[in-house]
Amino acid sequence: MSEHELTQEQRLIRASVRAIAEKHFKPKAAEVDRTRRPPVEHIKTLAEAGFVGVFIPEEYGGPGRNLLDLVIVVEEVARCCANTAILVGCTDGATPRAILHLGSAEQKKKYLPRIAKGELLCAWGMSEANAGSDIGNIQCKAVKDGDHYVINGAKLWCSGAQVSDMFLVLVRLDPAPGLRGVGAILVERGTPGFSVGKHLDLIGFRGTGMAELVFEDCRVPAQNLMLPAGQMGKLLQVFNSDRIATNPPICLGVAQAAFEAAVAYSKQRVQFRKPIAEQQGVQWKLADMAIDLEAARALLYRAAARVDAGKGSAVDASITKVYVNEMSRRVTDTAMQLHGAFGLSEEFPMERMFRDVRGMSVGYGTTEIHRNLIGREILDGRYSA
Amino acid sequence: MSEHELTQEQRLIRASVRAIAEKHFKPKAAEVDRTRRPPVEHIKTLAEAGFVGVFIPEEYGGPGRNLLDLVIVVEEVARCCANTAILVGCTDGATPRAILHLGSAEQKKKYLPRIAKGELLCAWGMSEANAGSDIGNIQCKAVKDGDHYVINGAKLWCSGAQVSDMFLVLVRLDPAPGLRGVGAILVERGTPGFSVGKHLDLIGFRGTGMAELVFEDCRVPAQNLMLPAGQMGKLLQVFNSDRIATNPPICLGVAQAAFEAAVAYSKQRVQFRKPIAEQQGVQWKLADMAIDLEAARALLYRAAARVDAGKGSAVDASITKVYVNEMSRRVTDTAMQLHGAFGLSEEFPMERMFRDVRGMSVGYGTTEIHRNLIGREILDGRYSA
Amino acid sequence: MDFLIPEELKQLRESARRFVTEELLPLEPEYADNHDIPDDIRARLQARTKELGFWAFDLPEEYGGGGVGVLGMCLVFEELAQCNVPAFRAPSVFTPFLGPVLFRGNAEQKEKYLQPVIRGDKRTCFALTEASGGSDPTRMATRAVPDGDEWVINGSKIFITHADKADFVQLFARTGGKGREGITCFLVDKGTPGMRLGQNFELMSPDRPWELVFDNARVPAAQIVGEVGRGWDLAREFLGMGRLMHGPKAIGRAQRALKLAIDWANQRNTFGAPLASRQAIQWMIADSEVELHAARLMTYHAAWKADRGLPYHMEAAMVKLRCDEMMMKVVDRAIQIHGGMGLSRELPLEVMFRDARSRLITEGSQEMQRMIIASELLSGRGAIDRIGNP
Amino acid sequence: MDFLIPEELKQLRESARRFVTEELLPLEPEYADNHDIPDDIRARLQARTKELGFWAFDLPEEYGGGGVGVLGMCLVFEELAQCNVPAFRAPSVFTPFLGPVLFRGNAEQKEKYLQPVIRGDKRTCFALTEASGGSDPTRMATRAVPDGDEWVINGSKIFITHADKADFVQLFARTGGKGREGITCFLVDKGTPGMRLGQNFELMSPDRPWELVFDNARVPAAQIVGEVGRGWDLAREFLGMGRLMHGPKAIGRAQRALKLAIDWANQRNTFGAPLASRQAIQWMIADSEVELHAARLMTYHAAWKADRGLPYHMEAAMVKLRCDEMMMKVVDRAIQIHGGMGLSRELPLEVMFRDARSRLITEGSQEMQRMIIASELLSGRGAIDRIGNP
Repeated sequence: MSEHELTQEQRLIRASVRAIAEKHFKPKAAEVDRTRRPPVEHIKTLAEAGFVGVFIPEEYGGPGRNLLDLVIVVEEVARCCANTAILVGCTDGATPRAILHLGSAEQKKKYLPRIAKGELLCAWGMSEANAGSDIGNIQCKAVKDGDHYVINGAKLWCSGAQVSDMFLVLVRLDPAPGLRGVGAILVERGTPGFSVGKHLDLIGFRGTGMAELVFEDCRVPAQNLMLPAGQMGKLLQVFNSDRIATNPPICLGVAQAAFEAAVAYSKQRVQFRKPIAEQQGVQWKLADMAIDLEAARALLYRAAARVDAGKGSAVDASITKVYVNEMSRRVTDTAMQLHGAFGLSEEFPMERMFRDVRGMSVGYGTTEIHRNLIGREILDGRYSA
Repeated sequence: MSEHELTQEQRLIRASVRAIAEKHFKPKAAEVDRTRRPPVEHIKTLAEAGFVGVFIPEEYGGPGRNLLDLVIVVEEVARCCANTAILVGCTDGATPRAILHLGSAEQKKKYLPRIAKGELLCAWGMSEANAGSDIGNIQCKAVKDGDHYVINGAKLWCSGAQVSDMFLVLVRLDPAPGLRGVGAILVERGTPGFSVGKHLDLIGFRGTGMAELVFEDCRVPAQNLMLPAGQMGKLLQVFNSDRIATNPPICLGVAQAAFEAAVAYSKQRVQFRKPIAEQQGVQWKLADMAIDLEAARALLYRAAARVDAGKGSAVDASITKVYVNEMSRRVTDTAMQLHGAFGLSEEFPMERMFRDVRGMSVGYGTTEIHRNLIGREILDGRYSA
Repeated sequence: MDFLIPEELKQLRESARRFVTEELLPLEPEYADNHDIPDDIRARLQARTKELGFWAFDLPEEYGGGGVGVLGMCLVFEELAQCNVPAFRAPSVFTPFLGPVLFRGNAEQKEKYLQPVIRGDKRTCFALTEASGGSDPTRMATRAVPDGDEWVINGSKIFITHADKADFVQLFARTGGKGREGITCFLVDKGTPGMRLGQNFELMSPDRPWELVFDNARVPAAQIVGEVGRGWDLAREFLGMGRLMHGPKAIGRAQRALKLAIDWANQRNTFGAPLASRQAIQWMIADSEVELHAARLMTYHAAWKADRGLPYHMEAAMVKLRCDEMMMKVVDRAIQIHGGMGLSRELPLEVMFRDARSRLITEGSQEMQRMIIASELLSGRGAIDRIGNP
Repeated sequence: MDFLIPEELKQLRESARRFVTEELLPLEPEYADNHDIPDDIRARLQARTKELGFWAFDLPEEYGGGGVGVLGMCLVFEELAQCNVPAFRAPSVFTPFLGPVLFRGNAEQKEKYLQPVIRGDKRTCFALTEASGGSDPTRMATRAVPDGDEWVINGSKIFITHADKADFVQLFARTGGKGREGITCFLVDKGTPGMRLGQNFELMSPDRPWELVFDNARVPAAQIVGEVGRGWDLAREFLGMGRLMHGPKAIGRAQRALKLAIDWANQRNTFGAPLASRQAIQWMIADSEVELHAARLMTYHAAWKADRGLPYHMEAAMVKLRCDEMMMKVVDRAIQIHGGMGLSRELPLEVMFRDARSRLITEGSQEMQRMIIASELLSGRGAIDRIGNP
């Protein structure tokens, strides 16, 4: 568990969250996936124990923990239920972080304490049909009209949409082409002209209330504007540290669970008169999983610790995301394979784990986009291994 | 360079060793490989600057540095010349460590100060034709005769043999079968009946004076016995920490050099009217190399820091060795590929780097043997990722 | 040596392609994620294939089939597999795909079981796998004990596709010693007292196989296929042909995925340029094509051996191993090229991905195939230089 | 479709195998790591192959060759490649392997250049690659300028195998505009003033190719092969056949490596049991066999197309890409199975490994092959469904 490098308090966080997740989340993980019902009550459970809004400073009612603490929380939640872990993004992901770092004093006072209590869930509206990582191509438009903005357009792949109370929406504020015309605005649920569309059923994370957002002449007060056009760099910075906070620890937690299951299963499963764990090929697969997990955890914890030390960087986040994503694909794949046909069965968690991490390599920027970014940083001399 | 996590002193070590290696070792690296001449003078150069016998405590004339310091030294030496880095094993590898941890007071006083000055090089005689990692199968025999032992047999793949002054030889002391009958004894160069055989020309590390050791009725004083039969566990412990000290940092250093060369080359090489660095496929290859290097370095430094904190383990050493070995194979391979036909040419260092790391996955225990070990630890419940 | 596909098989393939386009693809949006199509739709499709002369195209002519052989079957299955409907394991609309066992029965059994299946009047299922045994015959625990003119069967079988719709079961049970030689094949009619459906398994792929439970089920001795104790040979024959057919199915799916990826790469613009202009995307497409090409050659080679009556045990293992891995990789790359859209259940890629992943395990895992191949080679039975040297 | 190798080709292969065993393998300990064999030994071996009727077995009968075609050539090269002597790139002892260019010359050129090469009296080399250009024809900088009845050539070529031993050079130079259409092929005799050997490259593999420098070298217009400005077509033809021949060479080497691995796994005991009993070792062997099998099928398919006069541009790229990668993996696994012994220069594996690695780059890197394949597919020129549909 790489416990040596963690503080006493971090080990305590891990133990507490693990106990909660084992007791409350794990037993419902399969049902959440099958019924597509976001387990929003799990956020309440975490909130009661003090594990939501983990990053929120004490002045706004949060515990003000650092990023590595949060990584541990998310990892442990995901170890038992990946859908719950994604919902943690509604209290500890990009939108709440953006409010803390970029919001007005009023916005912070109004929203952060409620987020820290788990009473206000926030989602992030970015992707469009023709704008995934290519944010400069965003078409959803907000036009100033007196003391309001009028929003028209739609957003895809919005995690937590069906249960969130507030949305940070990336919009084109200015006809300037590309990134320079894009800004961000907060939209509350219930605002006339704003609706959460149908559930988007993907290969994985089916219990996250993922949906489309639709804006039809939606009028939002001008003070909801969080980021005027031309300052997307600031938001991307928030987003970069968020890349470490949620996506990789979810993958790590799921992979850890898959590994544990594979070890247990291969000791128990008998083929050709002995447990398959006695076969060298199986042992090597277990060894490869362990190596992969160790490397991923070493990278992720280091990256989080760097952010906490004020040394975070976009390229570090990208490197971590790509490695941990692909590690989790390999590990869940091997774990499923070791389970044989039972690995495919919905009675076992293996196939769900495999599906859940598959999408994580696409979401939060595809691994390919991150490779582009890493490549550019190397070539521009801003990064050298 | 992962500098954030290093102390000020460690950064200084890196900078100093890098300056020495760039100036003295790099210009001769190709010649050393081609002529098969062990660059023993490089050890003198390192000794003068205080970078040999790095682990030796001050009471024996060394600087008493920790393992992570040594890892940095070896990495930087290997970045310029892998053969020199392997020779560093003669002053900082398994044999000198064994003397410190298992030697008699007299042996320590006699040898360690000379090792710290770079005056005494030590080699490790373990492998035999039918006993690689299967130490229990060792045939080379030492029989007590009065106050001497009489040794007969041969050892293969002994790195540094042609330049070393002393040899720690694993011998069968007892007819007891398997590991229980094996012990270790020190043999000085020049002892009658002991000869260093012909140079063993391998695919890589051709400048390490690798040779066979031959013992024909070789008489060694009884006080040279370092480890009686039945205590191999102690020696293996020394060997495990050595697994981190030399083999992985050599691979890391070579891979780092290959990566740097690949970046430089792809910015300069023009194909189809633009530098190949402008091609997405090339950028992804560079990104993959960076990701791989980062994960390897995170693992290796963490493993060394754990040993320094008294938390080292055999499984940690194995995980680190396998990952870093295979990382270095991938990275040197990609770097060579990016160089096109020039990558194959002996005028460029790429093909030498590729050959050198190939052998590191076999030496110091094949990656397969280490996978066996990791698998066993997992299944016996002694380790869980 | 000749790689030309005979003209009549090419025409057959062309017709199959048209049928898939006209009749099956329109059903995909509704039934892609189902383990079967509704009975009325299957009846309609079967009527249509009979009308077109397709039905039972692969079976020997003496049984009223088209007699196109294994290569012909591969070509048609490639086309069928391009569509996610019907599911891989669903009783096909082109042929009952009943495997070799029923052809080994006696005249009476053929009359009662084989012929109705060929006509499409009866359905069957194949019950071999057990919870503790997987592909390991030595661990088969379902037992049949003789009692007068009958055999009494106890035990259970798992992962039996379409056990719920089968009019009779091809059941393998232990009748003797521990090894392969103690296994016998029975035909057990639906409704036999003591045989019942157990658990229904929900799998990652659209398959929904069943458990079959035998609790003192009594079966007349006349229901034994072949000889007592020789059942494993029949099972092995069935498994071999099943493995070979993993080839065309994987090829068909992969071919469609690659086509989708190429079209998308040509049409999708990001950062002002089509994906197709990006080198790394080009490489993904090139690697997919090369793997697809090699998989197709391996499959045709194995089919050719089967058609000539040559042993194809090892080739079938190689086909299953490599073609399924190829499909996994090609579909995965297609998803990656599509980005978020690739994950969506609106496109056919997502269900193809789950199918692909499942097939690395079903009908003998990849590891089992490696074991078969290695054992042939290490024992010297399987020579290395094999092509053209049957 | 028929995968049988014709009887006469099988006999040819058998004879080649015998020749390799009796004549070449004994030379391996001494010459495996050399880029060539000494002239006297080659003369002796050539005399022997002529005596046995092998010499020029692959060339058309009208030129005095054996006319076995590309498939026959593949079968023989597979056998030859099992031995590390002579080196891959050395003028062969079985045939001059001269490539298609000289067959495109006029009668006079054939008389003066082609025939002596076929007889084994002259040697030639192929000079295309440049330092800045690699496989990119648009960057070719060596330039030929007409001056009366002569052309004046300036520039330099690198990585030219056996330029030192060649009696004449097949040289490609720019005579016109920037693109492919500005390139012309010349035959330049050894000793032409202004042409000289430059640097000798030491490579990882035993190859030792040369730089060829042209400093106002003057060549009569009669030395042009084909038309001015059409040289790239000739180069492309040469490259295509060269890529295809990567197939049998990789297969031969890999087959020997796999055989060594199997023998070693059966014989080597560690921890009280043979390596062959370890599951992970078995898997390495199984994967090697499957990859070897697929590579062989791809090669034979491409050879068959070439023999029928069908375009095989894309197939050749696929063969080079996949067969070379297969060889790399199979040899690498063989080394790993051998442990320390595998690294030793006493076994043939170490030089095979260096050869294998080199071939991922030489004669068009893997990336170049991917580019060719992807461009065929993305442009719609290369259909996906290609086998049996020439």
